Amino acid sequence: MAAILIHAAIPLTIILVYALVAIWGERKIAGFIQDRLGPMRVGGWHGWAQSIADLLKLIQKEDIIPTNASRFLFKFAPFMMFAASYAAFAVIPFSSAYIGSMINIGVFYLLAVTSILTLSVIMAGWASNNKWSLLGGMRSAAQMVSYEVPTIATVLTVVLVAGSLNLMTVTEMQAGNDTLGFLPNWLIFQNPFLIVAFIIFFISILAESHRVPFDLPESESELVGGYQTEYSGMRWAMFMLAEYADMLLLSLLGATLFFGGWNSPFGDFMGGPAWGFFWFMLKGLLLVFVMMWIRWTLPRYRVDQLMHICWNILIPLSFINLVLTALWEVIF
Amino acid sequence: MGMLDKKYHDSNIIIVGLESALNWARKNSLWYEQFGLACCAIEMMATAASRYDFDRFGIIPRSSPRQADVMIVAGTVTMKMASRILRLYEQMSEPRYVISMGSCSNCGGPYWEHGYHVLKGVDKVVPVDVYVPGCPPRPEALLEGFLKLQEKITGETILEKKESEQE
Amino acid sequence: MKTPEEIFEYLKNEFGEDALTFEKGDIGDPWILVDAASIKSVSKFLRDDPGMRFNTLMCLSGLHYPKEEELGVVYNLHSTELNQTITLKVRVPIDEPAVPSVEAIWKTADWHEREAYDMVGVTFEGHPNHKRILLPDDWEGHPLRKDYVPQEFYRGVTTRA
Amino acid sequence: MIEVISKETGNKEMVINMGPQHPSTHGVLRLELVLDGEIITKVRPHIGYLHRCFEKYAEQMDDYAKVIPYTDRMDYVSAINQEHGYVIALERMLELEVPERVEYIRVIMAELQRIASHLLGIGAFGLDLGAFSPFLYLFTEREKILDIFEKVTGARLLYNYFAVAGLMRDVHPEFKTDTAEFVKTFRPKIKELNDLLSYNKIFIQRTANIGVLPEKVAFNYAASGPVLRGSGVKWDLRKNDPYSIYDRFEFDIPVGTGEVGTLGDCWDRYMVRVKEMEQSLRIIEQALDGMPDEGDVMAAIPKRIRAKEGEIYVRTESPRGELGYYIVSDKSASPFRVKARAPSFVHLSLLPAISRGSLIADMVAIVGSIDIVLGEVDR
Repeated sequence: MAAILIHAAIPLTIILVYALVAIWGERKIAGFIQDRLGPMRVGGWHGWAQSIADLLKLIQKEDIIPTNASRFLFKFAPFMMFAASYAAFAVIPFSSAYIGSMINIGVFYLLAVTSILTLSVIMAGWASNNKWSLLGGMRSAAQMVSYEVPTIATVLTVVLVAGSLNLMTVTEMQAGNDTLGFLPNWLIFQNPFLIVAFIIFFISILAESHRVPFDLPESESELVGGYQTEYSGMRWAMFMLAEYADMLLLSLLGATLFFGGWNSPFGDFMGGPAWGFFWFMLKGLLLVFVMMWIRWTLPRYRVDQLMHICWNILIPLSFINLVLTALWEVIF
Repeated sequence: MGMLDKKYHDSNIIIVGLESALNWARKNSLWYEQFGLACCAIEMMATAASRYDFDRFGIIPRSSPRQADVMIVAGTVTMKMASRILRLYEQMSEPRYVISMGSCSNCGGPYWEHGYHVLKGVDKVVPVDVYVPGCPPRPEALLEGFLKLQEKITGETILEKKESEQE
Repeated sequence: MKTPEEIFEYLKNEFGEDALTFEKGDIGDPWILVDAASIKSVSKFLRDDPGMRFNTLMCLSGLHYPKEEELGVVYNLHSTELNQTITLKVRVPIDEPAVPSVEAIWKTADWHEREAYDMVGVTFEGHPNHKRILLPDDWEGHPLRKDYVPQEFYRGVTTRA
Repeated sequence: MIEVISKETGNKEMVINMGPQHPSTHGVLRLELVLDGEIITKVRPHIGYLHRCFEKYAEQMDDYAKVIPYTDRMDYVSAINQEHGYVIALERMLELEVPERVEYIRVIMAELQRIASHLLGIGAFGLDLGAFSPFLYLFTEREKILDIFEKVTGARLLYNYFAVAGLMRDVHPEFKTDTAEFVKTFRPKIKELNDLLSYNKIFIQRTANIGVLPEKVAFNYAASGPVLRGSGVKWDLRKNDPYSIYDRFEFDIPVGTGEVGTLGDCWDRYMVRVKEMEQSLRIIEQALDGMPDEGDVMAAIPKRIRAKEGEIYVRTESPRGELGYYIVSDKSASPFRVKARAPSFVHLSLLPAISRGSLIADMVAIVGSIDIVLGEVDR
């Protein structure tokens, strides 16, 4: 029992600390990109306590449930959304010494569990009994279901090369530093098609985690707040938390699949479990940073263009890529 | 506020500590409702833009009233708009505050005399916490308004009723 | 390019003397006073005739003349093709303020006419959506009439200071 | 939820209200959208949420000059241009001579204001499409113009600077160098804007072929300014019906070309504004060269204006299009009637004509591209 609790507590702590830092960080990054400062006052040095103040405030806010909302679903949706991304952290290998659950179908489990996100978004949108929310929920459902396909196809490409569904095994086989003599043995350097796969993967996870240019479900200038429109206080904070957790989850998955997970880029130098955790989080956070960078730079796509990109470009490309990778593996 | 109210009425140290922490959180995370009415809205945007940068104080816009803490009534409130402002105010979740920005929403401003369709002061429909004078107020003035609101929040208590509500 | 006088002569040949009068104030632009009944046919002629080609209605305003107890509608027309300008004016008695709508001729008249109705109370016959535009539907009176007294309450909220 | 059955498709339709509080309606516009899925089958704009009784005020003031502050508050994004139109209308009606120096200062101020207004319009357009950072960059540039204005007039947004046949006060001695400095620093920024936003692939995909306004419809709706020019019509009142001293300057009229899509789409209207900023810079440079260093800033006119009976319609080119003032005077000290023909009002009325069959996201783009200011729509 105690072991289960510890296993549950570690990812939760990581998510919570990360969310507080990332929300503050995103505002600082946005500030940097936009020639301004971002939070400066709260807590002293560069407003480091900003997210804590926000969180404490959100706890105090009134919990509004619209009269005509479907009460149970409305209350349940944010928690379900968070639970979905939280549960998926179980199979992420944070370091050589720690993984929540060493199951052999890790990748499969992760993709299955994150699909619940879609459901909770529809639930939230429908239960709010608000037209903007409904539109946001519908958009989100279409978007996430569609982009699941290229994500899975690219993950499959990696699995094909790695030969395992267990993320720990996938990471372990990327140890060492002898691709072309100097590069780390990360999968992205193994095979040219995996570079293409990574690009497709990254675009898809942008869409999966609702980031610009694919943030249509909550696009402020069109749908006010999308499925979050009617939520206030803690329930809304849960959405935010789930969204940031989702971002981290998918980035960490990307780091595991393509960038060697907890492996150090310098071979044995700075290796070991503690450094492994450091490298792993660094890689994940770098991907998160790129997502934020994109968010504050690009405009937003329209809903039909989004679908066009997915079904007409990414999906065929990812499957062709899969076949080519398979051929490469057979030949070399 | 039943039991808690009686038990800890005399400034218990834990309660005071908790209270100041909560007040600190509330005053440092004032998310404003993103809606502008007239000229003042342009100055409000300027305040949020790079030079004046609202975000330094942790003030960011939210487009849904449910997630907003403070409503900036930025501009002239007309009779047609008054009921909508009331509704927006009602949609906001407690604790909520209102800043009346500019002379028009303070008292009707230049439209005070013959403005048949102008509401002479938004305080006729919603309670206002801070009035910012000016036509339109400079961004510095709006920031000052926010600092005043922060002062006001610092003095709030969760257990004792506000002076205004005691009657 | 024709001057207003020439345009008036041109129109007079077409519509006769009765419907049209050429007027001018002490200062500013002259205008052609048109009989309310024929404003629509005059407008159509002005738009389509090869010598006129008034393809844009720049402005349409409603007026109230308290002394004569009349309402007026002013049409400012411009032809971008022939670069000429003309002002038409219609005056109707205040108790029967009906003017034919020119919405079918210049689409832009749609909102302008609604505004004129809203502000001074001219009614436009044949307008597809004859409602108030700026003020709420249940507002009382037409504010730009000179004898307008604002209502004291609107839906329970006072309009006074 | 209100649902109606579409006559054409038989689908269930949903009526949805966008605004008066909505992040991208540029103020308090309310759009009633009838949706079939996300496709808009009908749009009904509802306005009047900012009706501030300008025309009543103009009649109630006991002096013609006292109306000027209220013209500022009409289109609060381009206050100078609103004042300019009104004072020109009065000067033309009363046949007043304006000193040379005043004309030059007015033109410089008006063109600076045009740039400031376009910066805001373009920025807000980008914001509607989800590009947040360009908006803030443009706002930073706009602040520099406001600095110039503040130094001259003392106000940041609503200036009350132009007077009938003159100016409220003279410009300060560094006005010329300040403005020249701004022109120099601003020119490269337009190129940066084009790199960042105008030719961004996503931006083009979102705006090209959307909200196409054909020339014929534009004339029928009396469109003007960048909206008309976006449809490829070379029409600018500064050239076609010159007022003030615009006939002395050399500048081009940028028109829509259909470069990335169809002629008259949202991108064309956007690009016309970007190119117009360059032309405004050219005018400012020429005006700075020609501006006399010394001279009166107020013509010798009686303190209180009394007009004779008559009426006039004068139009000027505001950043949003043809701004007309129809002024009727009787013998009293206040105008008998002032009607402001606001370009935004006219452009908003053509919204239903160009947005049928588009998506909600397109609706946002179209509203942004016609660049309305609600203060002017409702007056």
